[in-house]
Amino acid sequence: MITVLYFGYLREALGRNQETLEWMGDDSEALLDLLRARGPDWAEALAPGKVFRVVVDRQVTRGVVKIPDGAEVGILPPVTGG
Amino acid sequence: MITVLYFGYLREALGRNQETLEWMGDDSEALLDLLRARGPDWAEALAPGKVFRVVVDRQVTRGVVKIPDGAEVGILPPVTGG
Amino acid sequence: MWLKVDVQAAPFDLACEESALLAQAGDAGAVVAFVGRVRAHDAAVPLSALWLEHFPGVTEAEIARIAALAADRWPVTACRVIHRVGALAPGEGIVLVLMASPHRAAAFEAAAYLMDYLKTEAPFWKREDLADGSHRWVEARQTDEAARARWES
Amino acid sequence: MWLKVDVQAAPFDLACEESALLAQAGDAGAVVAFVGRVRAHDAAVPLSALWLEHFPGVTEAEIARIAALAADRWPVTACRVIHRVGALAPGEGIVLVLMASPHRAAAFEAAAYLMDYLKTEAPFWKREDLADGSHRWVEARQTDEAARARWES
Repeated sequence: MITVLYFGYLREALGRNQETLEWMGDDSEALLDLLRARGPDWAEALAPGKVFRVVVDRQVTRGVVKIPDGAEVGILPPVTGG
Repeated sequence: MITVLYFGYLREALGRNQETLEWMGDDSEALLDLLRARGPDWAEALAPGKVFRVVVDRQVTRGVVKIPDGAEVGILPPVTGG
Repeated sequence: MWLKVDVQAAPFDLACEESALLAQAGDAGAVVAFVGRVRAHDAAVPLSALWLEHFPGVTEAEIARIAALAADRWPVTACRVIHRVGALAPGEGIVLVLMASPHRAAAFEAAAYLMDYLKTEAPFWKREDLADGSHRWVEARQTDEAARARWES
Repeated sequence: MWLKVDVQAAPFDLACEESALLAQAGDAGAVVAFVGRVRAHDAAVPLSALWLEHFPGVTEAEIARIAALAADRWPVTACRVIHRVGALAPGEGIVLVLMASPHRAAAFEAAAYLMDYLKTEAPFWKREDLADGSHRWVEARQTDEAARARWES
């Protein structure tokens, strides 16, 4: 099981702040593919240019990230602070 | 007659804040030559690299400036504010 | 470098923060402050409020990382960052950056660098609540990416 | 552009000046403040005081001219400059520049530009009174000339 957190416009577009998922996948690309396969809304909201970063257990890394079972995974749209 | 004002280290080097001079010269180069001719202290204090600007009647202009009779002439060493 | 980072709903006070910074900045000759404010008319429809959310824990760590990168490049003696979240009215301060350095060019550049990275790396998201009752999530701007990229050349 | 310039012996208050600026800055999203302070250990011998003199009338006009040049280059909505003269103790503020703009890059650049020109064009002179009783007039620095020259390329 993993916990997935959604931020910014993703919360509205996907209708949730977070969810718990069965997880037997490998990395952030696999997770995004799984979520995109839920339907056109998901595919559009999580299209490649619309995901800024996937943050696993609050450790910020670049690019594709390994996701172990039990992880907390934040899916971040492009940031707009400051 | 013109009034000459000295600023910064020139006041100390030349021992005065200001003075009144007979004036029949033409421009700021003539004035500086006149003052430099007063002696080695003056020549050194007013050496070409040590005069930032000559300001006539509080109008800032670049380079050589005409000095009419009756003018107030500020002799400015390189500035060090801010 | 002394560093303090806060993400908070409460307003910030520039004068208080500057005093606190100076107490920690050593013999710093230059302090640069940046304050970003909510603009009322960024869009065609007037703004009624700006709403900001962030990723708690990650945000603070990212800002600290960015400040450390700035301190690697410039002789910064003290740095203070406050970023607000929640609902903000037009005119209110969103973000405060204070940077102290012995040299003015370093203070200016380190503050500009921190802002450019904060805007493109720190996990904040803005929603504009408009006077007509609608709202929209602010989209990331290419100009912010370009501003950050200039430090990488 | 709203502009206010003062050359004064009295200290300045950053918070007061920022409030006054914001009241005049319109819908400005970015404010950059620069404060230059007296350093205690710029020289080998500790400083007891810094003493500043200027050319009254000419100074204010030169600063206003420099601010107008900045407003020609960047969309500045409000600018405040205070420069102190007389005797200043270590740690005291010497100069305050506040620059408001719709855009942060413009606010940063206009403030840095104004400082670079002020340091090389405005008729101020600094004397350092040292702890050993001696004093020396500060000499103009080549680095300040270079900082100004970068805006002219």
